[in-house]
Order: sequence, then structure tokens, then C-alpha cells
Amino acid sequence: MNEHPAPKRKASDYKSEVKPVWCPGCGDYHVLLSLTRMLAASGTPPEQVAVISGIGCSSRIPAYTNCYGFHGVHGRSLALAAGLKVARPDLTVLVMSGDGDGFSIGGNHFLHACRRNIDITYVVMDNQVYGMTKGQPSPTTDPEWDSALAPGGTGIRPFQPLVIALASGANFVARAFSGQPNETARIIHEAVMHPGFSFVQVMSPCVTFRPEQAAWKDAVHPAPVEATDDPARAARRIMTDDGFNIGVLYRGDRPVFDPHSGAEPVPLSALERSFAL
Amino acid sequence: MNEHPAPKRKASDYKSEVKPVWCPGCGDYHVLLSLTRMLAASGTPPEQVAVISGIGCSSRIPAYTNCYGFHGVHGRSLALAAGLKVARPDLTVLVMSGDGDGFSIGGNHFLHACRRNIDITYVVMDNQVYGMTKGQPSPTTDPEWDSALAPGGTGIRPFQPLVIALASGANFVARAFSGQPNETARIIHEAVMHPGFSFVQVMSPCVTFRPEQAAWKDAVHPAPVEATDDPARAARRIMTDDGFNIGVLYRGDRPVFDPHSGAEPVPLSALERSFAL
Amino acid sequence: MGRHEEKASFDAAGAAAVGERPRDSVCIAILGSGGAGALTTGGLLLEAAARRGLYGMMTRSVGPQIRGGEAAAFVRLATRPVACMADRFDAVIAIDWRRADRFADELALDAESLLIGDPGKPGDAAAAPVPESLARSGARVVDIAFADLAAAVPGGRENMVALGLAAGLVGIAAEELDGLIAKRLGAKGTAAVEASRAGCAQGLAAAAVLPVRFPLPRPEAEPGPRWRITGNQAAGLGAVQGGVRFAAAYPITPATEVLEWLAPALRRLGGTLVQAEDELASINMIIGASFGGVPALTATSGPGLALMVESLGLAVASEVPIVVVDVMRGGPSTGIPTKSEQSDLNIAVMGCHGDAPHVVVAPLSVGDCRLTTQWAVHLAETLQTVAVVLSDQFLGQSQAVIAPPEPEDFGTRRKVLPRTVEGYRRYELVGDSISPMALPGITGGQYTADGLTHGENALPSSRASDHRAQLDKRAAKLVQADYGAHWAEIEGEGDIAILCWGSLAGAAREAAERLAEAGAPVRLVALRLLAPLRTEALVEALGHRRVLVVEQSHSGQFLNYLRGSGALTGETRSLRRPGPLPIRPGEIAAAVQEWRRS
Amino acid sequence: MGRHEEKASFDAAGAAAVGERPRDSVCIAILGSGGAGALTTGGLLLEAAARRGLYGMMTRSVGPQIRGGEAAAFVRLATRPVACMADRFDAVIAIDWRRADRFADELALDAESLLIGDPGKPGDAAAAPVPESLARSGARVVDIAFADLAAAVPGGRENMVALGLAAGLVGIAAEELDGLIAKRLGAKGTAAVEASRAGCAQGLAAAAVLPVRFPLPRPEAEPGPRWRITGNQAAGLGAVQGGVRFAAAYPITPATEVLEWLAPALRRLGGTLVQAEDELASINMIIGASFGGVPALTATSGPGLALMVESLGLAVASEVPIVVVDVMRGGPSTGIPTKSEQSDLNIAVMGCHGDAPHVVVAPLSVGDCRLTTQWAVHLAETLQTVAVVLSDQFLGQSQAVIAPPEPEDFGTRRKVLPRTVEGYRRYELVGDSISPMALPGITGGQYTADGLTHGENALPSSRASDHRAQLDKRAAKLVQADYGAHWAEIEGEGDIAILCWGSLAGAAREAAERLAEAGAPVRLVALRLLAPLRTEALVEALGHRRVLVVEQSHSGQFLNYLRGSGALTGETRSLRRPGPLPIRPGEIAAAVQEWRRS
Ligand SMILES: Cc1ncc(C[n+]2csc(CCOP(=O)(O)OP(=O)(O)O)c2C)c(N)n1
Ligand SMILES: Cc1ncc(C[n+]2csc(CCOP(=O)(O)OP(=O)(O)O)c2C)c(N)n1
Ligand code: SF4
Ligand code: SF4
Ligand SMILES: [Mg+2]
Ligand SMILES: [Mg+2]
Repeated sequence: MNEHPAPKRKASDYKSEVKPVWCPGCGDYHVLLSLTRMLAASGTPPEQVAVISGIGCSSRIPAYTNCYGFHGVHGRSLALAAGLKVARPDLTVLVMSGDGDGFSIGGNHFLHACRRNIDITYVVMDNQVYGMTKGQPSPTTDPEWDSALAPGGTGIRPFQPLVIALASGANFVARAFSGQPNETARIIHEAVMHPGFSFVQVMSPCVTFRPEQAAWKDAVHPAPVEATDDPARAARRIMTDDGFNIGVLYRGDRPVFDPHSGAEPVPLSALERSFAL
Repeated sequence: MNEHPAPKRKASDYKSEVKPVWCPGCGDYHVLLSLTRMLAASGTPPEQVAVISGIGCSSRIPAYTNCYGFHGVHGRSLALAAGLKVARPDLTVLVMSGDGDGFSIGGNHFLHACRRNIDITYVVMDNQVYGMTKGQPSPTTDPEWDSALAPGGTGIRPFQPLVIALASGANFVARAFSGQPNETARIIHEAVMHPGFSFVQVMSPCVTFRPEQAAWKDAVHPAPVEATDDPARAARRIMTDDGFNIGVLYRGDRPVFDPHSGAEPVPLSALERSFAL
Repeated sequence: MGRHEEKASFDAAGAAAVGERPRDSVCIAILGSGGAGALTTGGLLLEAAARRGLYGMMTRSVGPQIRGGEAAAFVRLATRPVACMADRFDAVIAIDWRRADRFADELALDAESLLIGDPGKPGDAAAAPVPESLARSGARVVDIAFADLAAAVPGGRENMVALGLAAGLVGIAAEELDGLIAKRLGAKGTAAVEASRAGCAQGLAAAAVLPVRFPLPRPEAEPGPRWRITGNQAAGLGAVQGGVRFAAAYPITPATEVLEWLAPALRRLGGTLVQAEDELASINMIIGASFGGVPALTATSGPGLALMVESLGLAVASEVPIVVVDVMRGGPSTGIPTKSEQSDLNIAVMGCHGDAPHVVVAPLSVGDCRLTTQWAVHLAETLQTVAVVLSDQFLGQSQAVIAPPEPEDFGTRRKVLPRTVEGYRRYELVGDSISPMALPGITGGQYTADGLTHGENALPSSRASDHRAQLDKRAAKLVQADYGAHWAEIEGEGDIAILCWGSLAGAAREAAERLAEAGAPVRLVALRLLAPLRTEALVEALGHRRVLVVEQSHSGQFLNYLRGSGALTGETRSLRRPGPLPIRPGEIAAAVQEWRRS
Repeated sequence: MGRHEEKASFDAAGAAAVGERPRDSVCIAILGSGGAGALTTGGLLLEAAARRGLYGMMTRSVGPQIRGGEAAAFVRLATRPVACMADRFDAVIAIDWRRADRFADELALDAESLLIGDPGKPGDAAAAPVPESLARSGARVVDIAFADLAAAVPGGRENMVALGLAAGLVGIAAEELDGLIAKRLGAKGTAAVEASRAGCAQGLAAAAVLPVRFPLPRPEAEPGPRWRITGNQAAGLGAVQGGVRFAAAYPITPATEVLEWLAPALRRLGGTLVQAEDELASINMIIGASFGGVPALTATSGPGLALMVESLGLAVASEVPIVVVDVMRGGPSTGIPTKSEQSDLNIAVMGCHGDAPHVVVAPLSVGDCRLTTQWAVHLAETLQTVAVVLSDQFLGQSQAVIAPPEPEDFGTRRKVLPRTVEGYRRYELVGDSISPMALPGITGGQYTADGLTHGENALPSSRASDHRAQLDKRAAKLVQADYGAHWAEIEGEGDIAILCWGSLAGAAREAAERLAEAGAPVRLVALRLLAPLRTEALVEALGHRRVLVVEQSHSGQFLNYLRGSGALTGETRSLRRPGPLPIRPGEIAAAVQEWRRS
């Protein structure tokens, strides 16, 4: 993230006037709050921030901010953001996604974004369901959850986003809970400040299709140990924790992707020369 | 894999008459040999085996066998195979892919195939390059490797297929080297016999675009320890090994995906009843 | 639009209704803001009418909110089957008027219409009068205090009062509602049933003092069996009727209900449904299942279809039968997911790279989703090709009360290689261009299906002669196929032909009926088979008439496609409009009459 | 094909050559089996001729093998620029005949042709005579023992002998080859240079005793500067000339070279290229870069384009300029990756779901790939839309010797919002329908680009009025744009018009020239702009002529598209054939003459 000194901004300076379409009580309201708070804390002018998303309830978030935004197609936000950040390294690029958008249809871009390590921040608002399409199982859904599309449950092991991020090379990995907007803002802020590809899984309840997620607020607790810089250790911890550890879990220091040569550009005629006989 | 007693078959019974398009010396010849040997060892009749692939030099393999085959589009072999195996559980379904086909364009299906744990075997012939399109970097390519598309190297961390397979829930994970066709046949055979989704990475040199891979034959060695049933431990071992450990690395026992209800089918009229007023 | 035929196209929105039929049909909108229960009310009204022997349908309109937010049920009740909404609404029943404004575009009203609603108490924050956008129509405003009426009974709810009012409006009696309530709410206990009955009674009483009512006659004869079904359910039913036993699913509005209906249905039938990670996977899963010999289908909408076109081409080239149901919504891109449009015709017919001929069919009504999908499975299976079913949000998500659609027996199925053969060639050039397909398990049938250009032996070939021979074969089998009479519905005689496809058939047929009754008959041609286009048969069906081409797209996709195929040989006009507003029967009739006059 | 216009179409393959031009052009095929070096030889021959002041082009044909396997260089040399292969080959030079059979389809020969090759020593396992499929043509067979001649010089290689022979055949002298060899092989040391020279000398000597030779005159005037370039390179050059500074890449035959040329070029220009994980990513990457204000492009072929159509619709709807170069190959599905066809027209123009109008252009020659790609960037940027460039394998992978194509100065660029504004509405309905675009960083320009139907303020809307207004706007801006004279190349007068597009322009122009010389002139209309189709201008350009529509597709995609748009008002015939065989000038001329006679 670039340094922009004064003027000092409030969270509300990053909020647009658009009323969210979310259900009353949806966890995503708090994610929006965290986002605007963290942007205010960073002081980056709204016009220097781009918020990129796909399709889903969660993916509606860009227009609720006062930043530049892109509400693209389902599952492709990371690719769009990669192009933007490489072309415009001066911008702060945030990608906001959902568990369906990010881990189901968008899974391949997740793998490769982690690997590529472009300096962007990826926040997935995980409610373990397809909210927008009215309640189908997502990759993170518990295998027993009953639904119209998967009567009696999918029987499929849930996707482990944090472990996959570590295995693929993400440079910063954290888990947050939308019900703690200050902590979430702090974590996302650190993610943005951390160079390279940062991934934050925000547990954000869907009150409509997963009312039982109301219990999350009592289940979450701070991660018992400090973040590590060893991805294997971080992965092992996550694979054995209770799924409710909140905080920064891994900080890496892999080199950030930079395809710019840095050299003085040549004129076009230099390229034409190679064709001359 | 289903049990089919006599007649006893030879590897050549599983080979078609088609001459491969591969370059002389390509590692994939040996993978074909391993495949036919392992099928002979299994005794499964060729017509009960389906070999599914995408697009790439490696993906040309189905037509070189005497089994049923599908040479589909680039990157989608696992999805096609999933549909086939669910619809036809009686078949032995093998998926043969390349590192570009399987880990680049096909990465998402890899993640979800591991998770879903259908009883198929996935063999990726990894030469760390796009052979078919004449030498571009693949996800497993070393970041320094110079090529026309990535002059001076990609600078991107290689994809770790075995670790990703473990993190996603594959039920059997192994690494083989095409230059050891008997060992490779043995490993693939075990993969096929193992219930659920089995993944075998076969290092298979590309003599044309990666001649330096000739050195692999001296670098490989048997994995120093027995396979574990703890995915975290297996992953940690792989993350710290030299990349040349050959053998079965992980055997799991997750339940195999089975969407069949097993109940007696109802007649169509039972479904119509719900619409009647 | 700026195309040159634009001169000849009407502004459909501006056309006046012509010759509305006598009161054998009533059209009512029931609406309310967040959680008011308008959709439930509409559904119960439809069911009550159906139990009385009436027919009807209900479409739904919801705001962008995921849950809550404004919602409207558009209900049409009639003494005989109907396949579209009427030109105008007889009544709007607003449980509250708070967000009614949002539906203004969709509510065609006039001075004969009633605007019945609860303006709330002055000073109350939630109070809202009839919005100006609706009042403008000149419709008569009737204030009914739904909240007060509901409050007057223990546990009373406003939407039950609204149900009673609507029932009273169309002449449904208290006893008729009672039976329904007992059936639907019985599980919630007697208190709930009682509260609902009492609420309805309040509404019925209020209806009795309305300035006007629109009672529908009870049918004279005892009505036969009827179904209440949506197009998406009917498509699912047609699929399994056609033999589908494998489906792959990736949810998308407005197609999800096809999949959600199939999930338990396939299970009960001994088949399977797999939820895929994305549409690239779902289309390949069904190719895999069908390669294994199990008829397979997926359902999606525009964005998902776009992701599938690469593999549609694979199925065409490798000659693996599959069916894809595309429930169209507003486009392009994410567009308007919850509203209807006929703008995926281009991609469905011409969206593949290379020459990839395949079948495209479109259901002509909610109930016809059954037959058309069953037929699609039959065509895909017998022709070993891709069949796309172009349904749309209007058909898919509308509930209709209809006579049970009869399934057809299409007879022959996939031409499968008999057991154990020698010298088998998968893509052999045979007389009818349909090569027997070997299924895994058949000894001697082994071959590798391939999307690469191949010879008869299925092996890759880049020879011009093989390429051409297989292109010829795949085109020929479609052209030579027997589509029977299903390719179109052709009715009536007259100097002008109305030519439409898919869901517009309902409005077009009603327009044709009105014109005939007005002594100005037309010919109606509604296409069910879009590709391959039966050009010669179509030219014959149109004869030398002037042709009014009606479609719900912006650019005139249907018109251009027909012209491109050489099917339009005479004078042509285009009546078209993008979604989400439906094209109503009156607009079509008006366009015909205006053309006659001009 | 079985379409009803089939009756009016010719079997192009069967048409006889008409009026081959006098010997100002020579066409030679150089071939050999695995590793014989036919392609290198062809390239050196082309370069030698170019140094002499001649023009020419070389296409390549290779077997399915990844490396090695049979390969052929088809080289045409001429005294003036040429844009297609000739109708027939003057000579086939086979370093060995072992797999020459595989090229039989592609080698049009006659009794005047020479079949020059090394039959090998009797009894030698590798020995092979002229294959029957070629000998059948009646061409004169000349045995040249390339192996022996090569063995006669230290380090001699057969392909250098073949180069010398080919040079001798067209009248290129030893000194001319010497300079070239020194330049190309100098780095390999004097021994290599000497061996090559000696090998060439052997070949030149052998040529001297051939029964016939086809010397091309040296141009009278000193030729101007010339380039040796492929269409894929030219497309890359046009892209950067147009201002592209970001590219996303996923390799695919035959488009990879566009990307491989751009990778270092963009780096040197201060831009960037990112290799994507798949085409879904590459198309979205360029949308992201362009949203950020940097003109962006990707290149692909049919299967990749199919994966991109969903996001093409996103770029159209969100009005983000992007350029996609589709280097077409044989389809459908994986098809024939290494061979040319014009069968992605449908998907390029009509492959999106919903109504998603955008620009589609096609280069008319190898060198024109530069101008057309540059123009595509200009159109995408100024119109804030998608531009698809439909190149093909023939243009993309052929090497041509041409006069350096001049870049144009198209002037205006993207209409960008000036710094700091108030009340900005991204999708404002303005006069020319092109709303100023805010770029991230501009204070007060913040908006969220969206693929959902939106209002002028960029916020999602499902209102019919907003949907229609934005559909109108996006269609109008394309129609109103100024395409200048670039939309087509129109030449000549005559009673019949030849109408073609893209790479077929070369053969069509040569046909037109021959017909004019034969006193039977035609009008040539070669379309560069395929969408939006300039229907009125095209109707005017065609006048009342009979129109021969020429294209390389199986189903007649171009014909149907033209008909659909109403551009074909008179009598029409279709000359079409799928790939991979090119449609030659003589076939086109013959079709015209046959129509005149009938
Ligand atoms: C290509 C495509 N396929 C499917 C859809 C339908 N769709 C919209 S949102 C969504 C799932 C969203 O789930 P998630 O990302 O978890 O978001 P949530 O609504 O739960 O926040 C789907 C399947 C689509 N818009 N595009
Ligand atoms: C949709 C699509 N994109 C791109 C291609 C081009 N393509 C063919 S094979 C290939 C890469 C193959 O690499 P890999 O899987 O490693 O196989 P290898 O040739 O190395 O065995 C690519 C990019 C294609 N056929 N289809
Ligand atoms: S459906 Fe769930 S995720 Fe979507 S807005 Fe409602 S509560 Fe939130
Ligand atoms: S290019 Fe490489 S991978 Fe492909 S066939 Fe040749 S050696 Fe094998
Ligand atoms: Mg979700
Ligand atoms: Mg590879």
C-alpha cells in the first residue's frame, strides 16, 4: 500500500450511499464496516483503492464503498485484479469474494494467485453456502448439511482454504470473524500492508440459509500462538485446530511478482528493425 | 478395480496399433509401457478400462492403448472422468494428464476431484513444460527457466502437486519416474487398487524442450521412509524433500464418494403425483 | 438499435391493447415490501382457483434483495388454460404501498383497474400512499386497512386478509379457501389454521363492498385432472421421462430449480446428480456419463452456457449425446438474473467455434417444457449430438395450472453397437450418418473419442478429406432426421403470419385468437425447433403471407437468424423488445392490425 | 452440407485453374521426413529471393508429430507482392520421399510440374520412390541423389543441396546464396559456412541440368526496403503500435507466436505480459489492466476464444476496451490445430449470451495483420468495447516478404474523464453514446464497473427502462462510429462481385486480377470490418451485381451472416469449403467464369 499523508479520513468517507441488498443481520454488513475502517486507518485516498469482486451476496460489496470497484463475473475476480495491479502498481487492490465464488468456480485462480504472489489482498467472506442462489452447498459446507440440491448432505470433505493458500504459496494467511469488526479491520490492514499475495478468510454468517451460524460468535477465539513463517507448520496447525482460531496465522517473505523490467523504454522503431531484410 | 479372473493378459494386449506422435526418447513412451504393464498385471479386460485425457503430448496416450478412451478438451479430463465413473461404477477409470493440462488450466478440477474422492486414478506426466505448444513454462517449471514467453524465467514459485493433492484430500499420493517402468507400473497399480481418488505424479522428461531433464534418471531415489496415513506429515515430508523421492507417499482411508441411493427405483408416475392438484 | 430494419419495427411498449377478451380471465398483482408474504398469497390464490376448476398462472417479480425486499405475485386466473399474462391488470392488491413504485414498469393499468391497498395510518413511519407512478394510470384507488383488519383477529396476518380479498374479487367462496388452508397450514396446528381462516374472512368481507368485482364463472363440466407446475419442474420431468439418469449441477438463477427438482428425483429413479465445481466441470461430467451410455443433462443460464460452449463443441465433434437446458435471463453478462429475455438464441445456435451443428429446441409454454425437454433428450440420443433447450425465466419460474401434459413415446433410442464386434470403426460413414456407438464394456468396441478431427476409425487426422467427410456426416445426420410435426405449432389462416419462438408462443396464440374473434384472422407459426431450422417447411408454412416476426431481444436475433437461413422470402416486420417487460398479446394484435391499416 | 443453397455452391476442389499468370511467380514445395530440415531450407530460399529484390511467402505444413515427423515448406516467389499460394506447384523438392504421401491433398500438381527428389539406394531401408498419390498427377519425375551429393562434400547436408537446387531452379546465383549463408550461419564457424556453401554448390550444379527451370527476372528498379514477417508478428507489432502495453497469455497453436513476440517487445517498451493459468484468467486480466487505463490484448485460437465469451460479454456490458486476437484453426473442438479455416466467424460475432454488440475485424493479408490489429486497438479504445481480430493460421504462421506496412495515425484515443469531477455518472447517456471513462486515481471518478444491467450511475438496476437505454447506447456507439475507408477493400468493376473476408482477400484479389487481364473483370469486395456490418455501404459497394460469396467454412457462416443482415439483395452464389485446403485464385476465377457461362 502506498503512503498518502493527510487529510485524515473517517470510515464513512469510504462508504457509498448505496443501500446493500443483504438480508438484515447478514455478516457481510460487518465486513463492509471492517473494510471502511481499515481503509480509514490506512489513510489511502478512496480513488487510489480498487475493490474487485465476482458474483454472490458477498461480491456485491464494491459498490457499497466509495472506491473504484469492479463487480465482474462469477469466479474471476483474482484474475481481473492481477491484470489491474500489474498494469497499475500504484493502486491498492483488494479482492472481495465468497466461498462459492472464490473456492468453487474460482478455485484455479486462487491456486495461481497464491503462487504468483502479486501484491494484492484477497478477502473471502465465507458463509459455507451459496447465499445468492438461495442455499446450495459450497466447497466449505459441512458434508452433512441438508439442502434441496444435496438431500441429506454432500458427503464431501470441506475445502480447506487456509491450507490450500499455504500449500500454493500465499505470502500472508489469516482468519477473521465478521462479528469482530475492529479485529477484522486490523487483520485486513496488516494483510494489505504485507507485501505480496495476502489471504484473509473472514467467517461471515448467512442468517438466511445458515441460521445456525449465529453460534459462531461464541465459538471463535484468538489463535493461541503467534503467526509462524513456516508454511508447513502453519498448515499443520490449521489442519488440527477447531476451525475457530482467529488472527494472523502465517507471514511469509517470498519475493513479490514484478514483471516490469525497469529499463528505459525503447522506441517502437527499435522493434521494427528486426523485420527489415 | 473390479476383479476379472482369467484369461491372463500381456502388456501388449493393452496396446493399440497406433504409432505415438511423441519425439523419439520422450519419457511418455515409458509411461505408456508402465500403463500397459500395470493393466496386464491387474488382468482387467481392456474393454472395462477407460483412459481419459485432455490436450498435450502426454494427453495423447489414450489412443495408444487398447482400452476405451476419451481425448477431451484441454484441462477437463477429471470432470469428464468423474461423470463417467459415477454413471458407470463398474469401469476402471484412469485419467492421464500433463502438468499444463492438469495443473494450469485444469487446476480447479484437481482440487475438487481430490475433495470429492471418487474412485478414479489420476496420473500426471510431469515434464515441467508445455510440450505440445513447443516449450512454454508450466506451473511446475523452475522459476529461472528461460523461454520465449518468459524471457529470463517466470520468477514464479513452482506449483506443488503432491502437497496440493494432500491439502485437498486425495486418498492416495505417490511420485514415480517414467524411466523406471516396472516401479511406475507397480505404483499405478497400487493407486488403482486403492479406493477413492489416487494421484500419481510421474516425472516424465521432455527431451525436446527440456533436454536437461536427462539428469533426472540419476537424481531419483526411493523415498527413504514408508508412506504415512497422516496427510500433514506427508505434506511436510514432500515440502522438505529434494523433489526426487519415488514411491507411495500417502495412503488415506476417507470414505469414497457414492451418490447412489441404493434403494429400489420408483416408477416415473411416483414423481408426477406431486404436481397433481 | 439502429439496424436498418428498425424502420419496420414497432415500439411494442407504446402499442395499445386491442379487443381484450370478455371476462373469462382476471389478472391481479399482489405486492408488498419486505416479508409481507405477497408470493405466498399469490400461490395460495392460484391454488384456490385451481381447486375450483379454474386454470391460471403466476409469475413473480422480486427486487434485487436476497431476502425480504419488495416482491410481487402476478396472478392470472381464467376459465381455460392460459400461457401468458394479460395485457393489463384488473387489480393491484398492495399489502403495503411502500415499494410498489419499483414495479411501475411492469404494471400496465388503466382507468378500469383497481388499486387496492393499505395506505397506513397518517403519521406512521411505514405509511405510504399509492405511488404517483401507479396513480397516474387513472385507476380507481380503494383504501383497505389490511393491517387493521389483520389486527382484528387473534394471530391474524395481513397476507391472509389480502388472500381473502383477492378470492372475493374473483368469486371464490370462504368454504373453498377453508379446504385449502387446512391442507397447506394444517401441519402448523389448529391455531394457525384458525387465524388464517379468520384473516381470509376479513378479506372476503372487505371484497364484498368493493365498487366492482370480477367473478369468474365456475366451469360447467367437472374439470379433468390438473397439475400445478413450473416450467423448471416440467423440464426436469421431461428429462427423466426422456431417460436422463445422470445430471451435473452448478446453481444459477433462474435455472437452479431444474437441478433442485432433479436431485431427489434422480435419486429415487436410481440415477445420480453431482454438484460440479463450475460449469466447465458440469458440461464435461455429462459428456463423461453419456460416453458411458447414461443419458445425461445439465441446466444453466446464459453465463453458464457461455462457459460451456468449448465443450459443447467437443460433444458435437466426438458425437456424444448431451442435453443442456438454458433458462434464459436478461443479458448480456450478468444482466438481470431474475428476469426473462430471449437473447441467448445466438449463442445457443452459433456460439461454438468451428462448424458445430447441433439441435436447439424451445418449449412453447410452461407445460410444454416437459415435452420439449423429453424431445431434446430423444434427439440428442438418437442423433448422437448436443441438444440445447432454450427455456426462459418466464417459463421456468412461472407456476401454471394446466391439464397434465402427456409424455410422448418417441420410440427408438441411441444406436448402440451390439456386443463383441470386429473391425469396429466408431465414426463410420453410414447411410443415415449415425454410426453405431460402442459403450465401455463392449468387447471389440474400444475406441478413443476425440475432439480432434478424426477419420472413420476415430484416430486423429489432419487430412482435408477426413475433415470434410466428418463435417458432412455431422451436418447430414441433423438434416436427415425426422422431426415429425413437433418442429413448430402452426395454426390459423390469414393474410399475415405471426412468427415467434419459445415462450412468446403463449402471447402470440392469444393475439391470434383475439384477431380471429375480431374477424381479422392470422396464421400463427411458433417454432419449437430452432436448429437445424426446417427452412423449407417454414417457407411453406408461411406461404406468401406478410410475416410479423416477434421476439424478446434487442438486436433481433431471431429475425436475423431466419433471414440468414433464407426462410423469410417476402415482406417482413419485426416486433421486438429486450426483456424484462413481456410482449403482451394486445401488442402483437395491435401490430398486426396497424400493418393491415398501413 | 445439405443446406438449400447448396445447389448454388461449387465443389471448389474440383474447379480447374483458369488463366494462370505468366511466369512472374514460382511455387515450390520443399519436403522431407523427420529432421530433414525442409522448413529451414524453405526459409533460407525465401530470404535469398528477398535479398535479390523478389517478394514471396512461405507457408508450412507439418505432421501431427511434436517434433521430427514429416514437414513441408511451401514457398512462392514472385516479382511483386503475393498474398496467397498459387493454384499449383511448379516443383516439389523432396529431400526424401518417405512420407511425402501425407502431403498429397495439399500438393496440386500437373503435367508441367517437376517432382525432384532422392529415391534413395535400392535395398536401402530408408529408400522410397515418388509416392503414387503424387505420381498420378503426371508430373515429370527427376531423381536427384541428395544424400550422395551431400556426402560428396565434407560436412555436407542434404537440405543445403536442396537449397542450392531450389535456388538454381529460380535463377538465384551462388554469390547470392553465399552472402546469406555467411549471415545466417556465420556464428557457427567457418567450417559450417564452408560446408553449407559447398552443399549449395552441389545443388546449383544439379539444377543446371534439370529439364526445365523457372528463372524469375531480377526487378528492374532497385527494390525499396522490405520486411520478412509473419502475420502473428505483424499482429504483435500492430498491437503495440496501437498502444497496447499489457498482454495476458495462454499458449495455443497457432496463436502462440503473437504472445511470444509480445513478451520481449512489451518488456522493452515498458509494458508487461503475464502468463495466465488459463484463458478465463487471461481475458479477465486484460479487462483488469484496461479498467486501470492501460490498453490490453490477448491472443488465442478457437478453443480459447470459446472459454472467453462469458467475459467478452462482461467487457461489452461494463464498457471496458479490450482486444482479442483469434488466430483461427480448423474446428470444431480441438479440430486441426495446425491448419487454417475461417470458421470462428459465428462465435466471434454471435458467441455471447444476451445482446452484446462489439467489433470484429479481420486482416486481409500477412502484412495487414499490423494495420488491422492497430485499428482494432483504436476501435476498442475509442468505442470502449471489445474488438476481436479474426486472423487465421494461414496469415499468422506464413512468412511473407513485403514492403514495410505503414502504421496509421488514428488520432483520438480513449475518452477519459478529466481529473476531479462532481456528480460523475459512468454510463451517462451522451450524444455520441460514449461516456467518459474514469480511471482509478481520478478523484471523484469512483464507480463500480458492472456486468449487471445498470443505470447511468453504474448502479445495478433491473428496470426495463435502464436495460433498454444501456442496450441502445452500446449498440448506437458502434453504429455511429467512423470506420473510414478501412471497413473493406473495394476494387474493380464488372457484372459480378467477389465478396470475401480476411485471409481469402489474397486469393480473391489474384482471381480478380486474372479475370481483368482475361478481359472479364469483376468487382472485388474484401471485408475487414465484420461487425458491426456496414450493411448500407456494402449494399452500395455490391450494387446490382451478382455476388459470389467466398469463404473457408463448411456451413457458409459468412453467407448466412450477410444474408441475415440484409446485405445480399440480389442473386448470390456460395463458393465455400472447410479447411485445411486453401481456396486458390484459379478456383475463384473459374467459379466466376462458370457462373457467367451458365
Ligand atoms: C457463470 C456463473 N455461474 C453461476 C452463477 C450463479 N451464482 C451467482 S452467485 C453464486 C454463488 C455465490 O456463492 P458465494 O460466493 O459463496 O457468495 P454468497 O452469496 O454466499 O455471499 C452462483 C452460483 C453465475 N452468476 N455465473
Ligand atoms: C482451451 C485450450 N487452450 C490452449 C490449448 C493449447 N494447448 C494444447 S496442449 C497445451 C499444454 C500442454 O501441456 P502439458 O499438459 O504439460 O502437456 P505436454 O505437452 O507437456 O505433455 C496447451 C496450452 C488448447 N488446446 N486448448
Ligand atoms: S442470503 Fe445469506 S449471505 Fe446473502 S445477504 Fe442474506 S444473509 Fe447474507
Ligand atoms: S515435445 Fe517433449 S513432451 Fe512432447 S513428445 Fe516431444 S519430448 Fe515428449
Ligand atoms: Mg457463500
Ligand atoms: Mg508438460
